Amino acid sequence: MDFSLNDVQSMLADSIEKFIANDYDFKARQKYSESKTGYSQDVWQTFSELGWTAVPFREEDGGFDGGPVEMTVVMERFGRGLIVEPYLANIVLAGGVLRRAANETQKSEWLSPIIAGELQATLAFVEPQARYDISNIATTAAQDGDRWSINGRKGYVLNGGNADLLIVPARTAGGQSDYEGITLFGIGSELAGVSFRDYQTIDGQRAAEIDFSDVTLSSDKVIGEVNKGYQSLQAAISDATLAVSAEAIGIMSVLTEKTIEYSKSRVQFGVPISSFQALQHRMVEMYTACEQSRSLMMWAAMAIADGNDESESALHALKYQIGTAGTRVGEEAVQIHGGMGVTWELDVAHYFKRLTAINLMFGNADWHLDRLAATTAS
Amino acid sequence: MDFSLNDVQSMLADSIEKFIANDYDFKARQKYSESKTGYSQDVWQTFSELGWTAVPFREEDGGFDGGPVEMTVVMERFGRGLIVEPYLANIVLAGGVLRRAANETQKSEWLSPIIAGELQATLAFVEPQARYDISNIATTAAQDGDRWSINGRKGYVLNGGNADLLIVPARTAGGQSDYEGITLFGIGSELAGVSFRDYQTIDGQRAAEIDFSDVTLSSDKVIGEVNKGYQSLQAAISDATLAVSAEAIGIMSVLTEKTIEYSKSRVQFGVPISSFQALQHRMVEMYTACEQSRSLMMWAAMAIADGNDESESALHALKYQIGTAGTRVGEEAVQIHGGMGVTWELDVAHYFKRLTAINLMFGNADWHLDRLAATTAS
Amino acid sequence: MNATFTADELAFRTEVRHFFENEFPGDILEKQTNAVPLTRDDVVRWHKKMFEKGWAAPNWPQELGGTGWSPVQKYLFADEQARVSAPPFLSFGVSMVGPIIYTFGSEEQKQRFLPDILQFNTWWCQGYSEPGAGSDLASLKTRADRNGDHYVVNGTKSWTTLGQYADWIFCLVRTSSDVARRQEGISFLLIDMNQPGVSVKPIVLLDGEHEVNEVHFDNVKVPLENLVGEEGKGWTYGKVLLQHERTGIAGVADSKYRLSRLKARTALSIRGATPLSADRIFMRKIAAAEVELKALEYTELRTLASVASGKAPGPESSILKIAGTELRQAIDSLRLEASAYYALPYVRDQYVADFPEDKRIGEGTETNASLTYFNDRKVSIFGGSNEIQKNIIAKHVLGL
Amino acid sequence: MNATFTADELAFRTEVRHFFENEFPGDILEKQTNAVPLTRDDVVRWHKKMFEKGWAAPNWPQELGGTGWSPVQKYLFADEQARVSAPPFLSFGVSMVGPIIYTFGSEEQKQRFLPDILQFNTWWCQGYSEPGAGSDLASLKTRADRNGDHYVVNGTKSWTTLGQYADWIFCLVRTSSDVARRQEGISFLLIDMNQPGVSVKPIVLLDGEHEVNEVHFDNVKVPLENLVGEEGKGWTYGKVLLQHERTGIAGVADSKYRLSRLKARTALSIRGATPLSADRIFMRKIAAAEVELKALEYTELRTLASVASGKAPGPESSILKIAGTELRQAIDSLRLEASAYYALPYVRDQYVADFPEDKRIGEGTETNASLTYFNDRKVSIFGGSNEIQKNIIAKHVLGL
Repeated sequence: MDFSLNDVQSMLADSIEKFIANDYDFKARQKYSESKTGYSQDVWQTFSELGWTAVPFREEDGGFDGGPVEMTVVMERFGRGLIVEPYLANIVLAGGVLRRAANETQKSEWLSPIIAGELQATLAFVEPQARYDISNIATTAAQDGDRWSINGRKGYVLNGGNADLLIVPARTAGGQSDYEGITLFGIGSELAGVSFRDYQTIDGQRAAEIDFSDVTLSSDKVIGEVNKGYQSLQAAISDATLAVSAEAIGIMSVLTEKTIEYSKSRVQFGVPISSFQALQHRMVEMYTACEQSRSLMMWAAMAIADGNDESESALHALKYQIGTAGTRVGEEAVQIHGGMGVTWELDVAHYFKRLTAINLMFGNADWHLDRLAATTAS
Repeated sequence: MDFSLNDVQSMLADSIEKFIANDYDFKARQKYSESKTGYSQDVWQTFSELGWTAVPFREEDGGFDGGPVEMTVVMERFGRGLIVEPYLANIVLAGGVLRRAANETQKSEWLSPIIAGELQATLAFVEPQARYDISNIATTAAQDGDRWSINGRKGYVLNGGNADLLIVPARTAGGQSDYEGITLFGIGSELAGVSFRDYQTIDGQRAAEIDFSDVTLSSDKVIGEVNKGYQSLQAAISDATLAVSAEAIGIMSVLTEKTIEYSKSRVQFGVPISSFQALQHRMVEMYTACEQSRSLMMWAAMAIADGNDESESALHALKYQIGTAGTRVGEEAVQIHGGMGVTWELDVAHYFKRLTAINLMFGNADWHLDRLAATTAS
Repeated sequence: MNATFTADELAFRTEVRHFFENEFPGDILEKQTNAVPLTRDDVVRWHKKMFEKGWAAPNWPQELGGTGWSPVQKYLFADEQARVSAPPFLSFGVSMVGPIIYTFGSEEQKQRFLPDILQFNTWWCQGYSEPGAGSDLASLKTRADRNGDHYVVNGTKSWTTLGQYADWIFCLVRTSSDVARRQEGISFLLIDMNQPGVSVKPIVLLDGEHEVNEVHFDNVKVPLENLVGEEGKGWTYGKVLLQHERTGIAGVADSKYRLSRLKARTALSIRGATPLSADRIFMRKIAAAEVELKALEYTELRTLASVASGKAPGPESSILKIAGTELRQAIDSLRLEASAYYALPYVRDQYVADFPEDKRIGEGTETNASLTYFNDRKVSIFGGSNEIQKNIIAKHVLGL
Repeated sequence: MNATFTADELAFRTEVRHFFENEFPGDILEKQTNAVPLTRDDVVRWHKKMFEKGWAAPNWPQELGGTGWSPVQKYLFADEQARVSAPPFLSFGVSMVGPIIYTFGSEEQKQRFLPDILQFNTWWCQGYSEPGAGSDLASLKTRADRNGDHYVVNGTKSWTTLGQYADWIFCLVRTSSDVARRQEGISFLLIDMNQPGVSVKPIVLLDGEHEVNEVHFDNVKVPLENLVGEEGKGWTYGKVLLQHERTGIAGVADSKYRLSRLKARTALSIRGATPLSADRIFMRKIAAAEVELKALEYTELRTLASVASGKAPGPESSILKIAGTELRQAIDSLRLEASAYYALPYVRDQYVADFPEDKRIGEGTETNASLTYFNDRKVSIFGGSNEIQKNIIAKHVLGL
């Protein structure tokens, strides 16, 4: 039993912490966020040069061979830095599908340039009617000889407006929510019939609503087996769930620390508000929420790394916890910061908004608790 | 719009308050509770003499013609006094069935002596498998000519060990949870085949588990129509739900007041604990819970008195609120009283236990919220 | 005890409902329904409409142009107003500075200011808070120093809602610093904002909206006749106002509207999917919010009934602000949850009128759920944070 | 980072499991499973059994008769102990006074007291709290005045758990009142209860159990050699103990047992009715408690791993008591809820062995759910209330 980081993990953690401390303050983050693409390509190149974009990939694919623990190490720190660069879209989501399902040709065409920071990619897994059910797919792909024709709409495609490559799950057989009959396609964003409505998100990132209208593809753009795409899709979403949970823990910790610091400096009625017992107890609860969440994250990362039979429950438990404890920590941080907490100017509001966004992704607290309850009952 | 009590209601309230202040302190209450019957027959006679046992009955039945508002006036004060006398069993439950469904003969045989305090009665509506579903009845009544034969078990029969008259809903037709096919019987407790396991309850009252084994009755013991007993049964349970909710509000108010007083007198670290802001805020929340509950009680009582279409929702809302806010107030009262709060010696623990018991009766918070949600969705 | 309305009250309700359905500017109702922000002109236009109708000042005495409504009528009015999503009155003029002027002001001040407030010829804003002072009003630093026939005002007011549109600001300022009790050096001043030395700087809130401001005073000259009442009594005037301003503080009518709108939306199906109303867990949360709402409404009605019968508001009225803001935030959270991924787009533009339909994001969803959720974090902070409210109840109601 | 156990640790677990399943007194396990209270003799018997096995003192150094287990082994031991519902060690002797004696006591005290503690020949109880002092230990009033070769002790200790069975009591007493810091006049005394002037008065808790007591000292003579360490240092000794006594404070093993037992019961059907496990709402609550439990367990494991690697427990360990007691109370509430009407009978007798089956109330239900719920209200109050714990974390961990 060992909860400490090994040397390689520590080095990874240190390099990210150093980068954020030196090169990624809140002002820079806001500048990148408000730029046309919503992130800095220079920063992205640095991520690639420092090897962070390679973390979850196998060595033979040019990766770092990192597992779930390494992913949480990276993402917790990205959370602390409130990083807007499209790591989730490129590395976790698109990368998560490609490393599992792509063939060698596709890997060299797509995965290698993603790791190199030269190709922007994403996974278009959200549909308007589906809420959190990733198998509910109304977008269709019809086969005609060696060609496929894609029709449908994907909402909230993270990094969608920047992406050169869209990985698109489409319905090729079965009912609208069946696991069987989902096929994954790699679609170049420049293709005829692909249209974008690019937008900023509430957490200062960028996403797009994308329509596919008779988009024609050759069969070599099928990623993995026809009709068998669900498993890789689901695995990538699980990766992402762990990743954003770790990010949330980084954010929760920062919010708790900032709230504690603020309370010590903020004077009301002649004394620092940190001397008010009601606030003290609430900050203790924030601290407790952070530590309990961190414990669940460790459990989940280790269970997944082990491949043990708790890994699914652990992930549900973790995201449920983030949804409840994270919301509480975020709301309390804003409330205890008072008027300053609701201004655009202060970073606290932006950490809070990112935390709120994470709670809305990959299943909210209720959704995950329901899945746990179903397992519990059975 | 008028939330004040009218003259008659005020007089009723005053008379109960005066009785409790003068004749029913906590010591007396404990003595009555720990006696063999679990209440004082003298006190019960006083209730009858003062007309309180007549409150919900029609004038022609010897009653006071009170409605739901009068019932809440009585019960809130009984809550404040932590009264153990079997008002709920006799007047609200048994009385609630009899005043609706009994014929004139039955009324003079049963209802009049109940009001006079001379006959002890109860309603045996709980079965082990049913939880809060009062139509789930496994106890059977089989007809043979002019005779009925009753078999089954009733659990948690309030006042069961003292009762001369047991009102027993039994299954005479239909499936185990059908509304149709329930028949109400008036069963003398002295009859052959009736056996009791009398016990004290956690809230210092008395109840019994009662077995019916081939208990034989004549048809004149049927209350109301055969197979049509559900409606009166349900109405009596609704009365009781309102009654215990009002009682709970009396208890919540007392607990809040006692906690506030205790906090002012209790010194820790050289100052009264009422000066600790964290406790102050929690007592404000207790106070808020009381007032919000009282508002819902007024809504429910008035809606039921009006017979308007909100009456059912109002009752669900009220009992849900009691289950949540009441639990919070009770637990907080004990916690803020510290060590003293968990002793048998102090009345606080006994108010808390009665509140806990009320939360377990006639549907807990979840049960009522579910019913509200079903209405909301439809 | 009964919660029914009299025949007169019901007739009144019918009249109000008729007005909102038929006479109130329909384009403004439509904007409100679609969460399109109102322009300054919109706000002025509908307030003037209310003046024409004679309903511009429900709280004022009839002889000053008020409606003379009973508390119940005011409640019914607010309820109908919210039912069609009509905007609530801008409070700074008619609900805040107006009553202070007619209660504590001179005859001259009444004649000079009240008619313009009633007709919405002047837009008022409030200058109580200061940067760093938050809910601790008594620590305010803005100074007004007497100099002949005028005061010279220096300092900064913060969180000034819609100050960018305002013509006048009413301020609490420090006119003396040599008294023991900090509150006693505070006076109540009316300041024309259209003069040298007054500058307004936007504060953008977390949702990106410019709704509040910092107002700076740099040697601003304010005639002595703009002092309301006595020097040093400003704190008392402000407090009196707060104590009388209980009606509507709970936001019952507004929460009722929001919750019923949310409920209606849960029944919608997007692309044939099962509607959210089939989700028992979510509907339980809605039901729980409805219980809170009803409790709040009846607590407010108890207060109204008390006031209507000539008594002071009961102690239960002290909880209205906390419970009201908590409920509003709870409803916001539910709406956020209902939108799921579609709460994520930050597309404020698409709620502006004439936004092209084919550019709109998020079919069948309310992408502004998150903006409301974010913006409403302020309601438990502004106007005396809920923590301050709890301190007040602990001290003044519970005697702790 | 990994949470797997080594082969040695797994072998240890097997050994412990084998012991509890095969060697531990089966009648005691059965009583525990059926919530039958243990007699004094039962408690003595099983503690002596543990001594025979060499497992009487998991926390003690091996040279004093301790097990020499690593933190992980202690964790595995506690887990196995709870898994079969074996009672936890009575803490006053082996976990509390024992370590104080071997850390701060004289050689003579060690030889005199430690063997009897280990063999459970003496039953110890704790005399810290006093009536009215609650969590404010520093305000204690029990006095020990020096008189020749002994102290004369006067005062009252309260909340003395199982004091009615105890032979000895360890006390914090005031030996001086003329120092500025209240803590500095406090000393640590060992007092034989079988002597004149010591009287024990029961305090009945809200569930009707006689579990705690008041212990009165009326001119009780205590030899000077019963002072542990230095006079005036008692407060320090007590605090050192508390800081080292983190393992097990969260009650993870016990909560795990209770929750799994509750889960098993939800699957039972009474008279063919749908089991509670079909109720999605209830199962969501169980699932939420399981998440809390897992978080708590991993927070404890983090602490253990830290200690095992020779470091001090991390700051996360400070939350164990609050989170642990809150979880325990949450599980109690669920069990109460699961029992519905059958939590209402107050039938303590029927859990005593040999209670006639046909007199038993509440088929298929656990009527003692309410008693556990009531009794466990104490866990957030005794031993430093959760409010005090929060004050401590605020001050010492968050630096507020």
